[in-house]
Amino acid sequence: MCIMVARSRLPSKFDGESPSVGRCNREEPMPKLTIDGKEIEVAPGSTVLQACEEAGAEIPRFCYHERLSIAGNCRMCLVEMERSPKPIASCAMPAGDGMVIHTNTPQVKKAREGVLEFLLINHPLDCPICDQGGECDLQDETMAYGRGKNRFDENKRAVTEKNMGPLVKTIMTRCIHCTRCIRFSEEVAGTTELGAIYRGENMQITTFLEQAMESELQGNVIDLCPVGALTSKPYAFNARPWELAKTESIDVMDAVGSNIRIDTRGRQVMRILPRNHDDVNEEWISDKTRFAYDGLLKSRLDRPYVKKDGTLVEASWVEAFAAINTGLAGLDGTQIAGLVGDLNELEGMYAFRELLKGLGATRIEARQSGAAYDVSNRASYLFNSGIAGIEEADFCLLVGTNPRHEATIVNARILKSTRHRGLKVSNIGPAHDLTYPVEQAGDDAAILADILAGKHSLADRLQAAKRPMIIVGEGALARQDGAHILKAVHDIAETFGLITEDWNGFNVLPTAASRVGALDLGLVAPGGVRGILDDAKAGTVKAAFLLGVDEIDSSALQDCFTVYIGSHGDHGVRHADVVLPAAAYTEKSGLYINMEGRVQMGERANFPPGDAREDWTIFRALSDVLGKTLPFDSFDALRAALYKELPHLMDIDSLPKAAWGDFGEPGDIARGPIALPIHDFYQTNPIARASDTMAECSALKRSKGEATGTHG
Amino acid sequence: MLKDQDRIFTNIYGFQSWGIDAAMKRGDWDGTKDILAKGQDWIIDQMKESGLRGRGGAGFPTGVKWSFMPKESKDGRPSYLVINADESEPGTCKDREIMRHDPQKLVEGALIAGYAMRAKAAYIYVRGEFYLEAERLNAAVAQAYEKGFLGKNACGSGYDFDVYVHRGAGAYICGEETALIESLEGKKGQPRLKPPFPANVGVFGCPTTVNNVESIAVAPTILRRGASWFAGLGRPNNTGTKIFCISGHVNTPCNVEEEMGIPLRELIEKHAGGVRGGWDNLLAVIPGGSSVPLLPKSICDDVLMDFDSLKEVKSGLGTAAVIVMDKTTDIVKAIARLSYFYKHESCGQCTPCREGTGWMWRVMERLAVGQAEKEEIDMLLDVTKQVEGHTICALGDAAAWPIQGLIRHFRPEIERRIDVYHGRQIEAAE
Amino acid sequence: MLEVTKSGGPFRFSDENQDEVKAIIAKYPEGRQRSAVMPLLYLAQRQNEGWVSREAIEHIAELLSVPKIQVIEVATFYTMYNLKPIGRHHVQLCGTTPCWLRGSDEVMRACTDMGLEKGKSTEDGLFHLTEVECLGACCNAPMVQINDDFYEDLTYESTKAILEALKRGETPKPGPQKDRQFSAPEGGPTVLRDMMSADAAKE
Amino acid sequence: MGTSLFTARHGKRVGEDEQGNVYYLAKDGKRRWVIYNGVADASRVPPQWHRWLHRTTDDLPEEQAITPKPWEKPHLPNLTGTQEAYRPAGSLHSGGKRPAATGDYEAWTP
Repeated sequence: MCIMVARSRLPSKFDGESPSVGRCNREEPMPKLTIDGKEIEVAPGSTVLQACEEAGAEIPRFCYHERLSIAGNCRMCLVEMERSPKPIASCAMPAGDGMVIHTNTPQVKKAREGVLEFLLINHPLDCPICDQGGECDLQDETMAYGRGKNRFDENKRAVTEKNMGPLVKTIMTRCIHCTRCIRFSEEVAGTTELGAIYRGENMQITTFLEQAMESELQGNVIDLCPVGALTSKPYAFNARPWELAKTESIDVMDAVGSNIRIDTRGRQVMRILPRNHDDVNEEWISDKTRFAYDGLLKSRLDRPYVKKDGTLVEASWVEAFAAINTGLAGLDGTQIAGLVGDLNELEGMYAFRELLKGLGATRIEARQSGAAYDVSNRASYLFNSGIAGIEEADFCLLVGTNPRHEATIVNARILKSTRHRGLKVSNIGPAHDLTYPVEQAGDDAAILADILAGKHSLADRLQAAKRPMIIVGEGALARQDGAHILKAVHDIAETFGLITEDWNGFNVLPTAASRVGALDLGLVAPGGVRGILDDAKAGTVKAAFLLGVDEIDSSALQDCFTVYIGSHGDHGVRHADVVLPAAAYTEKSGLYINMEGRVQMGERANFPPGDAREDWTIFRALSDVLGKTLPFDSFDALRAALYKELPHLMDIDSLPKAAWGDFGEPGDIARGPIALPIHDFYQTNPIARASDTMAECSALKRSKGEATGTHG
Repeated sequence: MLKDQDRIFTNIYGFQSWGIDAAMKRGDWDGTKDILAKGQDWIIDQMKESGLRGRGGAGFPTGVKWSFMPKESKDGRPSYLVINADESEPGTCKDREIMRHDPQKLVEGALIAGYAMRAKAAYIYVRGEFYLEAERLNAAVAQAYEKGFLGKNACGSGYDFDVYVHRGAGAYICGEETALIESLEGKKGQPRLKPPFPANVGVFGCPTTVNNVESIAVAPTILRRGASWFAGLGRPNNTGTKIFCISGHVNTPCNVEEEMGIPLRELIEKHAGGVRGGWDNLLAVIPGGSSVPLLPKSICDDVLMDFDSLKEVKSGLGTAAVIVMDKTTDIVKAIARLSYFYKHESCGQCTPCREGTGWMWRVMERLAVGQAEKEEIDMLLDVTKQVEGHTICALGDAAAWPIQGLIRHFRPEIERRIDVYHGRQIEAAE
Repeated sequence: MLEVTKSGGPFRFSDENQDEVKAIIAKYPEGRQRSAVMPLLYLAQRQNEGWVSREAIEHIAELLSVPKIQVIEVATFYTMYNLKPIGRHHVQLCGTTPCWLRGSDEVMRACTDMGLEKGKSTEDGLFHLTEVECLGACCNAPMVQINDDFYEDLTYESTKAILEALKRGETPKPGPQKDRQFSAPEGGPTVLRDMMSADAAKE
Repeated sequence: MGTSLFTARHGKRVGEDEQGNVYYLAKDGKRRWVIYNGVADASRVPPQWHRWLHRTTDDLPEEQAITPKPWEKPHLPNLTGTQEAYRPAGSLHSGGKRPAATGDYEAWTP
C-alpha cells in the first residue's frame, strides 16, 4: 500500500533543519532486523514500526501517521529492543542493522496497557453519543489493550469545545493530544492554524483565539483524528458507520479526480470520504469534495419541465420529448449547437455527442471556461508531469493559476515538495497566499514573451533548474490571446529543457472534472463557447442543448430553443425551453479522465431523485423519439462503442504519456494582467452552489476578506 | 574536608566583587590563551582524564560528551554550545550563585568548551525568573568582550567565539536538553525524540552540546590545575568537587562546595549546622533534588554523597541538592507537593507523563490525608511504574521516583494514615 | 476558553525598545529569528505594565513571520507571560517542598492577611499574588519574588513588613531578610573565611 | 353513594385542590381519601396532595415546606387515551407532516 512510498520519504519533525534526516540514500545498505525472531531487511531510513509492519507484527499507534512527521508522543507503539533498558517508541526509532525487536512479550503488552489506561482515564465514556463510534482507533485499541476495569477514582477532565468554523466540530474532552491535526495543518495544509495551548494535562488543541480555520483541506483533520474530538459538523449525529453503504467513486469538484468513498444510507449520500491514491490525492480531499454533498439534496431537477406561455411547467418525459421534437422541427444541423458542462462523465458526453451528431449538429463545445485548448495534441491539455511528478521537480512556474482554489490537492502536493524536496515556486499572475513561499514575478501575461526572448530573470531560473515545470491555468488560456499564450508556453517548454526523455514539465491545470474527457472526445468547435453564444444572439444558432452547463451567461440563449439536461436548477435552466432531469455524479457510474490524463472509474452510490434519469438513457430515449436511434441499448454496449473510439479508456488508472508536438497559435501576447477563473472556491458548480455548507464557508470567507482587507 | 585552596568557586558567597577585574585577581582568565593553544584534543583528553561527570543531574562524563561533537563540518553546519542555566530542580540553587557571584568562570568555561567542540557560539539559557542573574551575566559577557576575551580572535587565540544570553520564561521542562533547544528556537519547551541526538541535530538543526553551568564553570580551573588534581579529589569515577545545596530542616541552610563522596552526615553537620533538633530528629533526606527517591535516616547515617554510592541505595546524586526533613515533617504531604510540581511542569506532549502526573498527584493528595484504600498504594506504585521509562524525556521518571521512594521507605506511615482516616470515619458514623 | 485581553490600540515597541528588538533578533543566526519570540514577548510585557496584549502577540507574530497560533502556544506554555492586566507588584510565592518545609505557608498567611488572594490582583491594583513552583533559591527558603527581586529567608513578620513597605511606596531591600550573606550559612561561612575581607583575592 | 354517606359520617374535610377535588381525613385519623370533582381518575391528584394522601407526610400541602421551582409546570392528569394525549412529531393523529428522513430532497421549482 502506501507504506512503501511513505518509507523512502519519511519526513521528520526536524526536516528542513537537518539535511541528513529524512532522505533516502540509495547507497546505504539495507538494515537487517530481527523482529519476533523473524529476520527482515528493510529500506534504509525506515523506522522500527515500519519494519515491524513489514514483518507482519501489528503495532498499535495513535500519533503516528504515514504522511505526517513523527511526533512520538502517544507512546502506544512501544516495543522491546534488546540491549535497551527501556521500551522504545517504534515509530520514532530508525531501524538499525542488527536490532532485535520483540513486539509480543508480556512487558510490551504491559507497557501498552499502561499507556492506553492513561489515555482512557481522562477520555469520556460517551461512545454511545460519539460520532466516531464504530470507527474509532481508541475503541479498537481498547479491545486489544484495555484493562477492562477502571482504577481511576478521581474526577475526569473536561475541556471546553473550540470553535473551528462551520466544518469541523470539536468535542475537545475526547482529545488524546496526538497532535496529528496540528501537524497536518502545518505540513499538509500549510496554513498552520492549529496549535496546542497551555501545557501538561491542561494542553488544549485550538486555533488562534478560536477563529475559524481557513484551509481548504481542513476536513481532513476529521479523518486524521483517531478519536471523536474532531468530527464533521454537517454529518454530526446523522449516521453510524455500520449502517452506511460504501461505494468507491471519483470526485468531480475539480479536475484532480480525487478518489473518494461515498457513504450512503438508503437513497441519501450521508458523507464523502477520501480513498488513498498515492499518485493522485494521497489520502486528502478538499473541503468542497468532502462537504458539498448536501447540495445533492437541494434544487434538484426531479421531473421534466416544458415551457408553456413563457413559463416552465411540469411535464412527463413523453411530453418533454415531444416538445423537443417540435422545437427542432425544420432546423438543420448547422443551426443546432451543443454545450457540455464541467461535471460530466465520459459515457454521458459520448451519448450526447452521438445524439447531436445524429441530428447533424457540427458545433459541440465543452470548453465552458473559454480556455483555448488545442485538441490536435493531447499533451497540450494535460498535466503532463503528473501530480506525483511535482515531487520530482525543482522549479515550478505558475502561469495564471491559483492552484489552491483550482486544484487544492495539487497545491498540497506543491507544498509538500517545497517542504521536503526544496521545490522553488514562481508565479506570473495575481498574487495569492498559496501556503508556501512564492516568488511573485508580476501579473502581466507578456512576461512570457520576455522569458522566451531570454530577457527575464525567470529564463535563467528555468535554465538553471534540473527539472523545471510550468503550470498554465485556465485564467491564462481563457484570455483573448489564450492560444498565443499556449504557444508561448509551448515554446518556453521546448527552449528551456522542460521536455526531455523522461520528463515533461509542460502542465495545464484544467478546472473541471469533465474537461480532459471532453477534449479527448473532441468536443470543440471553432469560436468556442463564445462563438456559439454570439451566434445564438445573432439568430444563426436556433437550438442549443446544454448538458449540465451552468457557468455561462445563458441570457444569450433567450431567443434560441434551449434544452437543458442536468441535475440542478441553476444558471443553465434560466432560459431553457425544455428541462430534462438527470443524475448527479453520485447517482451514475462513469469514466472520468483527470487532469493528468488518468482514466478512473466512478461507481453509482445512490439513485437519482424522482423522475430523473442517468444521462445516457435520456439521450438514448430521446434519439428514439427524434428518429435517430443511437446504436446502443445498454450501458455495456455504450461503453463498448466508447472503447472502440478511444481505446486508451480501457487502461484504467494508468498515467499515460502524451506524445509531444506542436500546438497553440503563434501570435502576440497583449500586455495586461491575467484574471483567475475562480473567484469563490466554495461556489464553483451547481452542486456546491446548492450546498448550505458551502454557502456558509463562502460567506465566512467573504466576511473575513472584508474584515482584513486581504483576499485569498 | 576540602581544603580552601582546592575550592574552585572562591566567590560563591559574593563577598568579593563579581566584576571581571576582581575575577581576574581570583585567577580567572589566567593563561586561557595557552590552554586554547594546546588544542581541542588536549582539552577533551584532559576533561576525560579529570573524570568530571555532568553536574546537571544525569552525571554523564563531560569530556566524553564533548568528544561526540563533529571534528569538522561536512555540510557547512556550524556547531553550538548551549549552557543550561535553567536551574529549576526543587532544592537546587547552585548555578544562580555561580552566575551572580562568579560569572567569569562560566564565561571562560564557555569559551574553552566551545573551542574544544569547535562551536561557533554559546547560548546560555537562563531561567526566566533569574532576571537579575541574567542581567549580571549579560554584564559579565560584555566585560569579557571588552577585554577581548570573546568575539573575533577570542583571547588572542585566533578563534572567533560569541556568547549570548537567552532567557527562558518559566518552564521546568526546559532544563531537559532537547526541550531547552526547542525553547531556544522560540517554540514550546517540549522535548524532542532521540535519536537524532543533539550532537547530531541540535539547536537550529546544527550539532549542539548542552552542558550544565557548573560543568562548564569548573572546566577552566581543571585545565589550569591539571586533570590529575581534579581526579585526585573524591573517589574513582566520582571525582572532583561539587557544590552542594543544603536546604530544608537544617539549622543553617547553605550552598557549599565540597569534595565528592563526602558523607551526608558530615556535610549536614559541618556546613549546615546539623539537622534541626539533632541528628536523631532526622526523618529523611532527598539527596539530589526533588527527582530522586528519598532516603530514610537509617541510610542517611553513613551514605556517601556521590553518584555511585547513592545509586547503590536506589537514589541518585542528581544536582546534589540535599533536602533535609526532620521528624516534624508531614512526609506524605512533602512528596505530594512534589507530585504537584511535576503535574504543573509536565509539558503535556506524551501520554504517560501528561495523564500520569495528574493522576499520581491526585492520589498522593488523598494519601496525604489517608482518604484512600490500602490497595491504592499498590495501584499508585503500579501507576508510577507505568509512567517510568515510557516517556519521551526523563520528567516522567522524575515524577515517578519520589513516590516510589516514599512507598519503599514509608509505606507503614501511609497505611497508618489510612487507618486513622477510616477510624475517624467510623467514629463519625457512630 | 483562552482569553487574551485586548489593549484596545495597536501595539508597537516603544522607541527606546526598538534597538533592543534589533539586538535581540541579531543574537540568532540568519533565518532563525523565530528564536526571538520569547525575548520579544517578555520585552512587550515589560513595556506594557507586566502583561502581554493580544495586539502585542499579533505584532510579534508578524514581526518574526511566525504563525500567530505558534506565538500564542509559546505565550500560554510558559508561566511568566501574563495575558491579562495584573497588579503593579507581582508577588510570586514559591510553594514547592523546600520552601514549604521552611514555612512557605506562613508567608502565604502573611500575604492573605495583607489582603492578597492567590491568582488575583488586589482591588487597588497594587499586588498580584501567584503561587509558583521552585524559584531556585532553596537555600534561602522560604522566599517570594516580587517583580524582579527575590526576597529570601522570610517569616510571617518580614513578609508583612515587605508588603507594607511596598504599599507605602518604598523599595525594601531584596535578598535575605535575615542577617546572612546570600547563600552562606547564617552566622558566617564555614569555609573560605579569608575571602570575607574585601581585599583578599587569591585562588 | 355509599362513599358520600361514609364521608358524611366519619370524614373530616381537610382541603381542596385547584381542580376542586376534596380531601378527607377520617375522624379517628386512620383513613385518608379524596372525592373527585368530576371523573374519578387517580392521576388527577396533584403531587402535594398525593404525598399527603399516601401518608408520605402528615402535613397538608400548604404546610409542606416545598417551594415550587420556577421550571415546574402545573400538574396535569394522565392524558393517555384522551384527545390531548401526547403525539410524537409526524404522528398522523396530530395532523403533522412526517419528519425528515434520508432520501428527502428539495426539488427545484421554476
